[in-house]
Amino acid sequence: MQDAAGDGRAGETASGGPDPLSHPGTAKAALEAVLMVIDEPATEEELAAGLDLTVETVGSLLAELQREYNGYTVKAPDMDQASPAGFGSSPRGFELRNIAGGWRIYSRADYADIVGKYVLEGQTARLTQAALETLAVIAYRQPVSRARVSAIRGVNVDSVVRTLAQRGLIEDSGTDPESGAILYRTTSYFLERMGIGSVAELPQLSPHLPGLDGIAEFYDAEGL
Amino acid sequence: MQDAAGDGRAGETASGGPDPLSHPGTAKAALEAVLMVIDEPATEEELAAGLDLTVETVGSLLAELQREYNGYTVKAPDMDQASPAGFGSSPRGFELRNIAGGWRIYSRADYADIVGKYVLEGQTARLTQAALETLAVIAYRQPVSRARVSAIRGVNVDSVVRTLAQRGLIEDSGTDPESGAILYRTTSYFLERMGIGSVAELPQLSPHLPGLDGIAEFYDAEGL
Amino acid sequence: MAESKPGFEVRLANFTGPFDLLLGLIAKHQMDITEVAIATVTDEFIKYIRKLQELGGEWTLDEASEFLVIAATLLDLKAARLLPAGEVENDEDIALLEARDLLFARLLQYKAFKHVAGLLGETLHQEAQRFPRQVALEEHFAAMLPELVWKHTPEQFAALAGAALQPKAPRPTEVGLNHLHGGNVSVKEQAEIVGLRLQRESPLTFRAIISDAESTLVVVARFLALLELFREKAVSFDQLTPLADLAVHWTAGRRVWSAENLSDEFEEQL
Repeated sequence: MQDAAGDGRAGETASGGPDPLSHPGTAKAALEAVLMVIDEPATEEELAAGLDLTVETVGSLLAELQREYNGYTVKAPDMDQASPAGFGSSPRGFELRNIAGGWRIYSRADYADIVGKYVLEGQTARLTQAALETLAVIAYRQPVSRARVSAIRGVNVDSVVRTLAQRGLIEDSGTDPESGAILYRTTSYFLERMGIGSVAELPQLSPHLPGLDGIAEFYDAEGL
Repeated sequence: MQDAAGDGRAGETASGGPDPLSHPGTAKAALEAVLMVIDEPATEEELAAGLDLTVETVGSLLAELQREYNGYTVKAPDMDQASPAGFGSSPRGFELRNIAGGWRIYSRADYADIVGKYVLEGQTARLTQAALETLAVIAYRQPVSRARVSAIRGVNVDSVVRTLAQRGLIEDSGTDPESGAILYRTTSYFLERMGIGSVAELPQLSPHLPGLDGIAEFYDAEGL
Repeated sequence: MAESKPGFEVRLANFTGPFDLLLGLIAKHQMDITEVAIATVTDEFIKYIRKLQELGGEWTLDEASEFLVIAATLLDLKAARLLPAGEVENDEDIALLEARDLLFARLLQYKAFKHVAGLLGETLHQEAQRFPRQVALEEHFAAMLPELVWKHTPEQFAALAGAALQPKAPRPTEVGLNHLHGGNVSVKEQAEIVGLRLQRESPLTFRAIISDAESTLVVVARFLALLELFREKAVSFDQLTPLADLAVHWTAGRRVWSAENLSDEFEEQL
């Protein structure tokens, strides 16, 4: 971080040709360049390997980029006061997010209406209530068979499960050794769409189950 | 341009909700949001239409963004001296390019070696089974939308379709007049690799397969 | 949500299943799940199923049967309430208590999932405001990709296509759910059994008619079947004192009878 003040100058002299990445300014811009071409979230490890940097360095550069994109008016306390400009002060139109275990650039939500006019892909229809409920049961009970989801929802879920799989939100995760039933789990695409790093970040289910502490065990005992 | 100094503050207050684009800071960020996620280069006219701005305004905002991304150490002469930071001073890892009248953000050429190395890492010369099957479905059902291929394969095929397009095996062939979905077809490179002159030369599918027309209806009935 | 509206307009799309409907009814009466007035809710549940049946072209047998299972359980519970209060005397009573607890446990569990499903929906909607950068690889990078290794003959490729295009047979539902879900008990089928039995021997007590029922659900189905047969004037009942054995008489005479005659009626009703 103490090198931040020098970034500006380093960037300029580097513009003539590739500079060794040992210089933080260059490394940051190179990281930014890589973020421009990835089409799925990239982990810090992948980025570090590709850029020939340590995971720690990549982690702090990513945090720095994220802060730059989000904008700030006062200089960060660890920035050299002599820095002529710092990096940006108003939020950019895009943001860098760490979700589903990886980093990726997104347009900022504020501009959804405008961006939506240009982007056709990824604009999926909203899920029906039945699909959401099925997705919720799978997310919290995974890996889980259709029969068990169906028992919890009280209806047959075959066609809803098919739709969720086609949408890429759930996938097969093998078969139950006892019953031979296909088990389903959520995908990393589901995490991406939820904007979370793992299913552990889903809201807790238990507060919604008042006084039902024994129920899960009860159902488990029933072999569902 | 005289408003540039206020951009920072405007951007922050706007973060709570969508601000009218009449403010140049917001318009610039919205433009940036669009540029960051569009796949095909967009003309100034297209951008102006979606952003509800004049072509002139879009043109000067594009020039401003381009300059920001390219970096500068001295403040531009037309920038208010009171501006605490301006926008960036070192070149970013990406650049805004105007190619054949269309604008898009690319990774900066200076980092092509690093980006190229990153892209090639882990790339294989072979198609995965999922990619092969998806290609087969597209070859026999073309022109076909991704949603339809997903329905047939029972999984989300978005990323596989991207890979196939990247490999030059399939291409965009317009949009479905009803759904507006992008339709895909195989390319002449695909024919070349298959060693055939046209898709008509693809072997007939096994006669005891249920009629393909029937399949189409079956899947259409699923509402996909 | 629709539940809060007065009149509780019924459209199939309003409910994602029987639990949803049941929760809707409970909410409408501003009752706590744990102290639901079974009789009220049961009657309304049955009424709504009937209405849905009248409205619904999209109502599949599959969906209907799920509602029916819950309806049968509710009826069962309602019937139990009509018995003298409080005493748990035999296995049947215990089974009823278990059925009730299980129903409420499932209902509460469903309610929790319904609630988090709402949260997931909100999050998905919020997140859909952001679009990922997902652009095609710049041409000079795409050109660097290793040359594709392609080993498939057109025939192999066609075989692959054939397999991929083969409609996937719907995979069978794999786990027996009889202990929870109830088997697929058809009232029509039970009517057939009851009808034939009564034609052979009449009168029979209700106790005798259900003596070989393998589950509570079958008992309920046979009870419903008898009600239908009564409406068809195929049977009559007599009971000497309240709670005494119920005797069922076959009154349709010797005319050729089969459950097929009732089938339309049954299917519309349940």
